[in-house]
Order: sequence, then structure tokens, then C-alpha cells
Amino acid sequence: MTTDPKLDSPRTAVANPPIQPMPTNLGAGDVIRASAMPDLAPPTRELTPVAKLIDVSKCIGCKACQSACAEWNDTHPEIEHNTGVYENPHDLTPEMFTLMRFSEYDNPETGDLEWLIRKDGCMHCVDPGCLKACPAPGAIVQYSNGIVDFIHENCIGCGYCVTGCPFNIPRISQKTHVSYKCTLCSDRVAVGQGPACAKACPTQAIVFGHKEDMIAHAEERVADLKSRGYENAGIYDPEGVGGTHVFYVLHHADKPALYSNLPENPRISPVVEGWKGVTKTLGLAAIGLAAVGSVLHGLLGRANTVSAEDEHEAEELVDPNPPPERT
Amino acid sequence: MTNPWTDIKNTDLVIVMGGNAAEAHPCGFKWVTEAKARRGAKLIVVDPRFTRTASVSDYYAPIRPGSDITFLMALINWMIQNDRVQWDYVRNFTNAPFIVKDEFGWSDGLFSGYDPEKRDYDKSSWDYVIGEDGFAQVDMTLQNPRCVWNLLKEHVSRYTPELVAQVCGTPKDRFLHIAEMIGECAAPDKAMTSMYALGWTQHSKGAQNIRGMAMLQLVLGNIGVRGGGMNALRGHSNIQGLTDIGLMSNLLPGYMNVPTEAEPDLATYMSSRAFKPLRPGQTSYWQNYSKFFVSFMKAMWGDAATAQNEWAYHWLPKLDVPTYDVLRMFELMKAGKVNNYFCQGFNPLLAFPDRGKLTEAFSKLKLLVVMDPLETETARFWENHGEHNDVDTAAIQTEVIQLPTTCFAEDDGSLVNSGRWLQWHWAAGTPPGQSKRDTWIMSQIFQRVRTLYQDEGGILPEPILNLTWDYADPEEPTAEELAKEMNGRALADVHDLKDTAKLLTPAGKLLANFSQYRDDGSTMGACWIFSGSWTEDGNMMARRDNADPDDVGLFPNWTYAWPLNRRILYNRASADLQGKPWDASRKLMEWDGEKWAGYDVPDIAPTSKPGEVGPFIMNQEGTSRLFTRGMMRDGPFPTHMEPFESPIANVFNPEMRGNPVARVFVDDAEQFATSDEFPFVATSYRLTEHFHYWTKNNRINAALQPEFFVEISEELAALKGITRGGWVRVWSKRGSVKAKALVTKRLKPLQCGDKTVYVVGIPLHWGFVGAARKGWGPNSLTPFVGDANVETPEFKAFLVNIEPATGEAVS
Amino acid sequence: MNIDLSRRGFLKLAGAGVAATSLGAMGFGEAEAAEQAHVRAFKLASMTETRNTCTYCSVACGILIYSKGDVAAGENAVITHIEGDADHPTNRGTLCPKGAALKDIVHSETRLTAPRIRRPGAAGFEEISWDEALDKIARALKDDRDANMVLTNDLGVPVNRWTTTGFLAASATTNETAWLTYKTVRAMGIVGFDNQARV
Amino acid sequence: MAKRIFSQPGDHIETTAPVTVSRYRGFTRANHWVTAGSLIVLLLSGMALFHPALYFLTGLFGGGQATRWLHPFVGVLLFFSFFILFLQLWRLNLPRAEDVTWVENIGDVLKGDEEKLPELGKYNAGQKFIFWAMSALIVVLIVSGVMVWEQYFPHLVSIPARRWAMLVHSLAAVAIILTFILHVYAAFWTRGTLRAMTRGTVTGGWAWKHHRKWLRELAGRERRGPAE
Repeated sequence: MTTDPKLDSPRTAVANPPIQPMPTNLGAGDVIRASAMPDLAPPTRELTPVAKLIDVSKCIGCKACQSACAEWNDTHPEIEHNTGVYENPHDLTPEMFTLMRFSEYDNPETGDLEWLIRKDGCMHCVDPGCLKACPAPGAIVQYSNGIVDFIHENCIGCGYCVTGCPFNIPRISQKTHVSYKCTLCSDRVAVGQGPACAKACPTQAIVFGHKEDMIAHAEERVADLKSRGYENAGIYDPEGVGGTHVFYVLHHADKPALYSNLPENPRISPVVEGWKGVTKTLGLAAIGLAAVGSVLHGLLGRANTVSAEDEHEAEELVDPNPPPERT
Repeated sequence: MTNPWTDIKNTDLVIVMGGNAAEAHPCGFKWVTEAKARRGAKLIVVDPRFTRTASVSDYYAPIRPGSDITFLMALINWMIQNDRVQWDYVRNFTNAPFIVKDEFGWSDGLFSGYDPEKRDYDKSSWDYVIGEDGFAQVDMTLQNPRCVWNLLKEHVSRYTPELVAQVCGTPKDRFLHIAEMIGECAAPDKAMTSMYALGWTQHSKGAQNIRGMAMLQLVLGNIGVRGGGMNALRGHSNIQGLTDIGLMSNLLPGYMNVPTEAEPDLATYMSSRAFKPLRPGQTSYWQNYSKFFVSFMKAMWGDAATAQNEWAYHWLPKLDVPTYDVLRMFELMKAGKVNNYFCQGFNPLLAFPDRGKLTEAFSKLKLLVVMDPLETETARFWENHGEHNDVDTAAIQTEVIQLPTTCFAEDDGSLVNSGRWLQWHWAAGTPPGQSKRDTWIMSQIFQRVRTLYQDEGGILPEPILNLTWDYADPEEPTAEELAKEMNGRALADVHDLKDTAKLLTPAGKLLANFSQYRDDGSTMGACWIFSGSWTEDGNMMARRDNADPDDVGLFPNWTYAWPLNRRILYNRASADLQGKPWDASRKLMEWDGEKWAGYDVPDIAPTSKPGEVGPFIMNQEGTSRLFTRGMMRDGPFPTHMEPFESPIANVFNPEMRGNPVARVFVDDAEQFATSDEFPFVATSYRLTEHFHYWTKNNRINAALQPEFFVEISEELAALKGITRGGWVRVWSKRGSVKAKALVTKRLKPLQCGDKTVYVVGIPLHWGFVGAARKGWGPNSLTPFVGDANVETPEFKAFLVNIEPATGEAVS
Repeated sequence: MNIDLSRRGFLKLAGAGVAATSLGAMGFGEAEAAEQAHVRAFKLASMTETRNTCTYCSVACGILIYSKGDVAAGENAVITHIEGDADHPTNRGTLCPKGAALKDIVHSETRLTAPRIRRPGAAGFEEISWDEALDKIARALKDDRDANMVLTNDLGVPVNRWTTTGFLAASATTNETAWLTYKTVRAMGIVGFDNQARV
Repeated sequence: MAKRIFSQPGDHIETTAPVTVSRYRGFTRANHWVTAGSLIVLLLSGMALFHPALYFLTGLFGGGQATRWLHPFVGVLLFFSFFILFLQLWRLNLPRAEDVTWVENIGDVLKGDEEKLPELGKYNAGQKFIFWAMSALIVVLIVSGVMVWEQYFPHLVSIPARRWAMLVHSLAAVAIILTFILHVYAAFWTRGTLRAMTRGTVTGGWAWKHHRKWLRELAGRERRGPAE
């Protein structure tokens, strides 16, 4: 695995991609967590955490991010029907990793209509539920720069990641039986580029860079929104999942649900925690002990055997007066 | 656009009215978000629909389609009533002080001189009072009751906030709030920019809509300054260029005109184009018309164009009507008076009004030639596609030839963007199959026609046989050769006009710019405004220096802007009478004592003193015009006119239908509906996911917006029992379409006086070929009538009816 | 006899179970990923980059076209990707949903690749050669022009006007194409000449 | 014929000296082993997806994708196979009074002196417990399993419901594995039991010792045999 130690995470998506072949800068040595691999070797270096900031207040819902995503990732979103809404495709699919979600909101305080448009897609959680739920070693990995990526060769298509994700993001392909989602363009980030969606975004509502830079930028945006009368403007970087590497600026940070049901306080479901935590460990222990116990008892304990008397009793019972023995 | 896209970041206030910049021009709209984020600028949207532009606006107001003039005149009225006027600007840089003839007047919605029989005005009264000195009389104190300012004041006084509420359906408080926001930009150090598009042009009085905003911008002193301007967001990548080069019935390149029958010889033609200044010392740049004209004629016919034959004046056609625009051509076609028709990268079957009429017209052609990279509905107008194109194929005798052309990615050349930048691009891919460049195809056609004339003779062969064709490869001229032809070349040595000893450009060399154009036949140049784009220094259009001194947003060395690499038009108006910038923080040009210096190329001669030469050099007045004299067919001031199909009678004159001077063909007049049979107002528009009728051929855009739909309010849905996502039938007096219903809060009924107006929104991206699902365009419904001045069809306001429909459309 | 046998079998089975589970629980026998973590190979490596302008609206965004092969070098070039040019002052690398999908308009399934003709009354197109197509067109133009050219008006003024053939010019072709088109159309005297400016 | 109470059709004394008793006919034995086989496959494939330490077991089935594909199908097989078994065995597994006493004196059972205990029919309480536990758990597993069967029922239930299904499925799986171990262990520990499922017969002594009522009933039938 060739990585250039000098290359750290890119600071922006506003750059023209290289065409000269260069080593990819993101690999096994940068993995800090991998699904079903509890005792992973520590990473060889520490990359600066990156983040994609989605400023909902700047977003014009043009879907350039969807186009750029499909083109870069060579996906083929289906041509569906119009169902009386602007969401097309109607949901995230294995062929559409990001989706503009539209909601019309009559603001009771101002009496104004607001069209709240949110780019949906993988949040790249610091504590990824998909990774926790995944049973296939190395199918889901988390790099030290924060990107949570699917290694499709290792994916078995079980769908556990779907149950693990607090944001309902991964989609299993019925063709390839592999799970798909936004990669944060890990292949671009690996050569110092930002994600395709962030580069394309016409109003730069999507920006990309080091997470600390993005937080600073987000705070400026929040200040601007407050100056325009959105007292509750704020940042959506949910603690429940340890923060995310894709995060939002919202005009109504107090009501994330307004934005097509963005979870109020997302966290890995306690049910999933229970399943992947105590059940997994105790369950296995119990099974182990039972097995060990029975073996030991089998070795040391006295078996329950049938005696000759028992056989005799049986014969007695079956035939009380046996024929005389011949000699 | 008077200003480049990148200058929008310098504004304090953006008004998007008559357009939907965020959806139709997202990457240009970026500069609005920049202005908001960096300068704290505000965004106002006035639109019948709450668009995606409105979704990021600071203030939104609804308006009834086709009532914009009332709104704009009311804004001007409010500015005057509340003294929100940039007085120095108005007094010195507009024709406000000019005295107008006493005969001029307005009553019952009409200006003086109207002739109902001719459906036209006698415009003789719409003019200035000319003194003995031959100059227009002015009153710089603006006291004279007949000066333009007082006439304007009186004209707009009728447009009150109450009238706005009644005519536009815009709530009074919303209008007043917007007026106040805009009023702030009357301050010399504040600028507003206007971004508009086809929402204003596609009306029977489109040109007057735009006039209205231009006048408001002049009253506020926002033209010629950074962050200001009138910014027309052109639709197609090179529609600006095609207009500049004059690919229109009545134009020569560089906005010169094709002669009319009233101009039997060159002298007469030039006499009406002398453009003598109307005020002392003014530039009136069109005085150079003859230089541009002769150089153009030399570009066309070279040595065959001589002083003796009036530079081949008679080889140009002369018009008997103002213009043979598309609407007229389809009218003639329908009457069987057109035999051959060419569509080069154009899909008229979906682009022009009243599709039924278009199909009938095409069916009468002998030959239709379609040159396009893609399948188009036009090329298949004869093909039956069930309800989507229900024609009797066998009965259509038109022969159709479809020629595959290359696309943008497969040829070199330049395009002119909305900000007048000429940008060069390079071919990247190999053309698919047998597809060919348009230059090759046009050359082939012309060469073959010329050969036929050589071999067989024929009617008037001279203009064809003598057409300049000195290209290295006559089969396919290169982009470079053609670009140089447009820039212009010295045919003989070109000397300085004042200092005749001084050689400017030796014979055979490329001209530096149009100041070197001559009318003695010593220069050739096809498009004077492009001159300077490819000089002896090389291809200026290919420059890629994106440095932006002091971050002003002009990028002077990035490609080339016509004219003369000027980035902001009328830039001298950015400074006051002493030549000091109105706003020091937004300096553009400044008088340094001897000359004009600054970030841009000055409009006026660099050494002409401030206060002496007006900034609007193309005008005879040297000023801008609040009053346009006889230059527009429907009035020197905008006056409220209803659409031809309207639910409401004209408040000023109930008898008046639409624009009283718009050209209407007899058959089409019968196709106009009234609101009792068609009660709902429809308007057409683009969606950001698609580009016209092209991207339905693109699998990705087709996925992003797969199927034809119409947008209606929840109220109208309830009224008609229409469900979200269900099928509806929408029909007008001219046609019927079937669509999915998108029921939304973003469209709300408008209360116009006692009348409730429901709007039906009809996007225009679907047809019967391509990757997306089959559908229709609004042109199946729209009326066949154009703007009085420029014949732009009235797509933005017409009447329809709507009902729930059943059954899947075939798709 | 068979009891002993089965005892041995029993021990084997139980032993395996214990080994597996207890080892596992103690963290030995750590699962190994079949494939090491890796990102998708960067698909633009070794492509040719060409600067161009978006073909749609007149914001005229700068774009970068990536191709296998280089037309400038006379090679056959297949366009593999298009994205915004970050050096461009207007769009700074951004693109709208149309621009971001430009590659698929270039490779659209409905792109035309051969000249075709639909004969009068025919139900479909048939392919023809360029020569045949162009000769037909030239002939139609010549015949119509000779038949319908208006040379003078009633007053005898030369007007040289041809109204029975019309030409709709494009809106996305280059200035150079536009000029060549203008030249040929005007020289022939066509007045039914228009473009997309109105729509 | 007298009604069978402690035995079922097919159970009979096969030889008298020494006594061997037929306990399971061929069909039942086949049925049992199909069920047992599929349970073992499920156990191994399930454990592989349950704990990383056992993921290597997917190797037995040709990798993760194959394991993911196979597990639910075998689950369905198990369900139906066990269902058939259930139909044969449920009656004699119904609890009886003597089972209580048996459970109360489980200690003696483990010590191996069952003489003090009441005589039993074909099954003791332990065997009955295993039977009913298996029945219940298999139902739970098949239901929760289908709820998370991604390939065919991705949208059958909501994601929160899937989460519960996963938890329940894994808990039930642990339980059934423990039951299975108990079953296997008991079968080995109680010598002479295995042959009931291999050869189909047990020795008279075994029957006398563990299922005397059952043996008596069969013996009784013998005596009333053809002589009458």
C-alpha cells in the first residue's frame, strides 16, 4: 500500500483534479476502525479530520450534487415517475448516494412560507452504527480522516448496516447484493481532491475541508443567519453519534425535524447496542461454557449406564417364563 | 448584461423579477449568495411562484403573470413620492431635463397618435423640442412641466400601492416593504442589481417590462456602477453571440440593420443613420456606422464590393415588412408560402407557440432540413406517437433530411456569455459516427449551390459567386480563419485619421480594434463589436489570466469582452460630474485630472473631461433615456397592458386587449380565449434539473426530473378535486395536455380586487423523444402572438382550464 | 464396545466446540478481512484534459473535459468525464445539474450518427450518404431561389429578397459557425432568418 | 385393540432375548437427522455472522456472501422439517403428573438411581423440555429471521422493527444452541440412547431403566399378541 506521508487531508474541494498517475493517499494504514475486526492494528499515522459542511440556508435545491455524484461514481439512477413531489429519485438508492429532500413549511412566527431543502446522504458518523452492526470483517472501515467507507469486496449484503444506521442511509443492491452509500469521494480525497458534490455545488452550500475550518465557516454562516432574523440558526453536528464528518447549518437548528425528518437526537439504537454488545459477548460465553461444561462433565462425571439387571428385568417383563435352556 | 456575473458580488440588493436565476442560472446565482454572505446583501424575489430562488431570498412577493409594468411604475412613483432619487445622476445622466413636444400625451391607456385601424401609433409627437441650434432643448432645473422628468412623474402618479394590489394581486404591505428596501439604493453609495430573463421578455409587452426596470435603475443611479446594472440572463450558451453577429431577419452583425424598401440606395440608407448628437459635444458613437457597414460589406464580398456599386448594397435583401421573424415565417408556412426550411440546432416544434399550428405549417413544407447533434421532435413532427404526437404520417408529404452535427465537446471556437465575454474553447472528443461540424456542413451546402450557379447560371448569381471564400480549405474553414474575419483586417495600410502620417496597421494585418475600421474600403471586418478579439497579438478570447486586481470582480485579462474588452457598460456613470466615484469603496473609473483611469476600459474617450461628455455614448443625447422618443412601437413610457388572454380587463381601458400595437395574425386572433371558458392563468417556465428540450436526452437529468407535471395551489386542487401526483388534463383554446399534478403551498391564489386568480405553472422540458418519459410542452397551449417590438411569443401569461384526468399516459 | 467409541466421538465434537467458542471469546482466531481497506482507483489518472465551455446557459461555466486519447494530437479521443474548471472566474469549478451531467449528453443514446432522410409520406427515416443529402439540399435551394427570388418591388427598386426558404440558426454553436452561417444565408438573400433569442 | 397411552404406532418389541425395542421408525429417524443437519448448518452459519471470532466458519459454506444467502434457506428447511417431526412427537411430549416428581428429583436422575422415581412413558421431562423449547424457539427464529431477510423482504418491516428482530433472533439463537448442546450431551451421557436415532432400537434394559411405562405397554401388547 503506497501512501505519501507528506500528503494530508485536502483543505478544499475547489481544485482541478490531477491527471498524472499518483499514489492513493488513503489505505489500510489509515484505518482506525473496521467492521468485525475488534483487535485492529493501530493506524500508521494520524490524518487531519475532514468534513463536508452543508449550509441548508445557501442551498437552492438544484440537484447538481446528485448529478455530480452519479457522474463521478458512475451510477445509473432509475428514471422513475413524477409522484407530485420534487424528490427524484424518490429515495436514496444503491444508484443514488445523495438526495435533495424538499419540505414546504409555513412559519407560524413570521407567516412566511419557507421551502426547506436538505441534501440527504451519509453523515460519516464518528461512531458509525453501520460499522458497529456489520458482521463482515473489513466490509466497513473508518479512516483516521473520518471517512466511513464500504469495502464492497468484503460486503456480504446482509443488511445489518441498514439496521445499524441512525440516519437510514445504506442501500443494498438487488443486483450485486452489496451495500452502497456516499463514500465522501474517498477516491478523490485520496489524491488531495474534495468530493464531487462539494466541487459542483453552484452556491457552495456544500463546502469541504478540515473539520475545524468547516466549523469556523459554519459559525460565520450562523452569525449571518441570526443577523437575518433566524434566532435559532445553528450547527447540526449530533453528539449522539460522536459528531459527524458531514454536518449541517440549519436556520432552525432547534427543529431539525422540519428538514424532512432529520433526527432530533440521533444515536445508535439501544436495541442494536444490545444486540451487538451484551448479547454478542454473553451469548457466546454462555455457549462456550455450556460446551466446556458438558465436555468436562462428560470426561469426569460418571455416565448413566444400563446394568445387566436392567436387561434381565426387561426380559422378565417381556417374557416371564422363558423356554428351558438347551444343553 | 451591462455587468459581468462576477460583479454581482458587489451589490447591496438583488431583485430577481421576471426570472428565476437560481434555477435557470445556478452558477451565476452563486454571485448572489456571495454578495449575501460577504456584503450582507439582500435578495428580493417577485414571482407568481415561490421558486427555488425565492427559497433563499430575504423577501418574497407574489405577482399576477403579465402585470409587471404596474408593479414597476408603482415603484418609480413611490421613489419619486418619497424622494428616493439619485438626483445628480437623474439630472445629468438621463434625459430627465429634455423638453418634450406639447402634442405628446397619454389617456385611456394609450399614448397620443394611436390608429386603431392600423393597430399602430403615429409617433411624431413622441419627441423632444429641437431648438434653432439643432439641439434638443433642456431644463436642468427640471421645473419645466414638459420636461421628461415631470412627464414621467405625472405618468407614474397613477400607479399607487392600491392599484398594485388590485392589478398585480400583490398585498399592499408586501409591495411597500419592497419599495422601502429598494429605496435605500437611491443613495449614491448603494447599488441594486436587476436579474431578469424570459419571465419579462415572453410577453406581448416584454420590452416595456424591461424598460420599466431600466428606468427604475436610472432613477436610483444604478447603471454603470459596480454591483448595479440591468442584467439580462441570456438563455443559451451563445445566444448573445448569435444576436451580436445578427443572425436575425432584420440585422447585420454588430446591431446594424438590413435595409428596407424605403431605402432604395446607400445614401438614403445612411441618411437615417447619421446619428448627429442631440446635445453639444456628445459622442453619439453610431456616427461611425458607415465604417462598420462598409467593412462588413468588404468582409462579405471583398473586391466585388466597391464604392462604385455602393459596396454591393443591392446584394443585401431589402425588407418590405419590419421583420420576417419566426412567427411570420410559420404564418407563411401555414399558408403554403414556404418551401424549404432549415433548423440548425433548434427544436421549433417545442419552442414556438401553438404546436398545432406549427405541425400544420411543417406539413406544408417541401423540404425540412434538421442539423442537430440530437434527435428532436421537430425532425420527427411527421411521426405518430399516440396522444403525444397524433399525426397522420402518410398524409404528410414533407421530405425531412436529418444531418448529424458535432456538439460543444467536439469543436473549437468562441461563445459569448451573458456578460459579453468571448471565451474560446477547444475540441476534446472525436465526433460520433458520421457526424460533422456545422462549419463543414454549411460550407458543403454553399459550395454545392455555388457550383450549381456556376454550371447552370440562374437568378442573381452575383452575391453567391462573389462571396469571399479565401479559406485554406474551402471545404472546411477553420475557427481561427473565421474569428479573424470577424475581427477585421487591413486591406490597405490604415493610418491615424488625425495624424495621417501615422501608420496604424499595414495592409494584410489584423486590425487592433474597430477604431481602425474605415469606410473607404481599406478595411474589412465582419462584426465590428468583436474587433479586438483576435489581433496581431493573438487570440484574446483564449486568454486565461484569472487575476483580479483589488478583487473588484472584473478579471480584465480573462478572455475578451466586447466592446474593447470593456467589462461594465456605461462605466463612466460610476463617477459623479467631477469624475469622483459615487462610492469610493466601489471605485470603477476615476478622472485623474488628465484622463479616465480605473479598473475598466472607459466608455468615453479617455481624455474627454467629466461634465462635458455624457456616459451613454451610443445615444445621441449622451444620456440614458427615461423617455424613448419614437424608438419603441408601444410607447415612450411603459404603460400597463394586460396579456392578450387575461382574467381581468385593463383598468385604464376595458376595451383594450393585450398590447394595442402587437402584431396579430387574423386566424390567431380567433384563437384568443376569455376567462369565462378558461378561468385559470397559466405561465411557463424552466426547471433547474433540465435545459430546455435537450437534457431529456440525458439519462441523469431524466432521472432527476423524469416526467411532465404542472404545479397548482392547494386551493385550486381542492376546488377541482385534484390529488397530488394524480393525472390532470390542462387545455387552452389551442390544445390540450395531460400531466401529473404537483400540488404545492408555493403557489397561492392571488386576490386582484374582487377577483381570485389561480395560477397553473407549466414547466417546458418534455416531448416525445429522449430518455425522459413522454410528455408535452406548454407550447401545445400558448397563443401565437409576440411582443410589439421584438416578436417574442407570449409564453408567460395565458388562459387555460384544468380537470382531473384518469389513466396512465402512454410512456 | 460402541459406548467407548461414542465416548471418543463425543470428546472430539465437544472439544471442537470448546476450542472454537472459548478461543473466540478470548479474542484469538481474530477474523481477517478478505480484502485490505482501499479506495477506488482514481479514474482520471493518465487522461487528457481539455478546457471547454458548458454548452447550456450563458453563464458559460468553464469545464474540464477528460478523455482517453488526445484529439489535438490527432488521436481518437473518447470522453470519460467532465467537471468544472476551478480556474474559471465565473463558476470557480462549480456546475449546475445540467453541467455536472454533460458527459451523458455527449454520449446520449439519442445522438445522431448518420445522415437520414424521411421520404414524403414515409413512416420512418432511412440512412443516406452525405453526398446524396447535400446534393438534394443544394438542388432544392437553387430551384426554389431561382423560382421565387423577388428581384424588385413595384417601384422597380431592387430588393433581392428570398422569402420561400427560411433558416433557423442555433443558439449554442460557436461565433465562428454563426458567422459562416450568416455569410451563406445572407449571400443567398434569405430573409426568413432567425435564432433562439426569443425563446 | 387397547388404546396406546405411553407409546406410539410403530413402537414394538423387536427381539425378546436379548430384548430390543424399536423406538423410532426409519422415517422419523430420517426426519430427525434432516432437522439436526439443518440445525447444525444454521448454527455454524449463524455463529459466523453472529461473532467476528467465528466469521471464519463462513469458509465452510464458500464465503460470506454464500453464507448470507444459505442461512435463511436452511432456516426454512429446518422449520418445515421440524414441523413434520413435531406432528409425530407432540402427543407423547404433553406433560404428565409424574414429570413434576421427576423434575423435583432431578438430583437422583443425575446420580443415576432412578429407582425411587415414578415410572415414565416414552419421554421424560427433560426430553419434553427440549422438545417444547425447540418448537418455541424455531417459531421465534423463523419469524424474526424473515423480518431481516434482506434479499427477499427488504421492506417487510420498519427499520426499528428490524432492529428488534435482529436482537430477538440472536437471543433465540443463543437459547436454541444451548438447548441443542443439552440435547446432544444428554443423548451421549445417557448411554444407549444414541442407537435409538441410529438403528432405531434400544435395549430392553435401557427402556426398563428410563421409560418403564412405555416398555410395559409394549410388553403388554406383546403378550396379548397373536396368541389371542
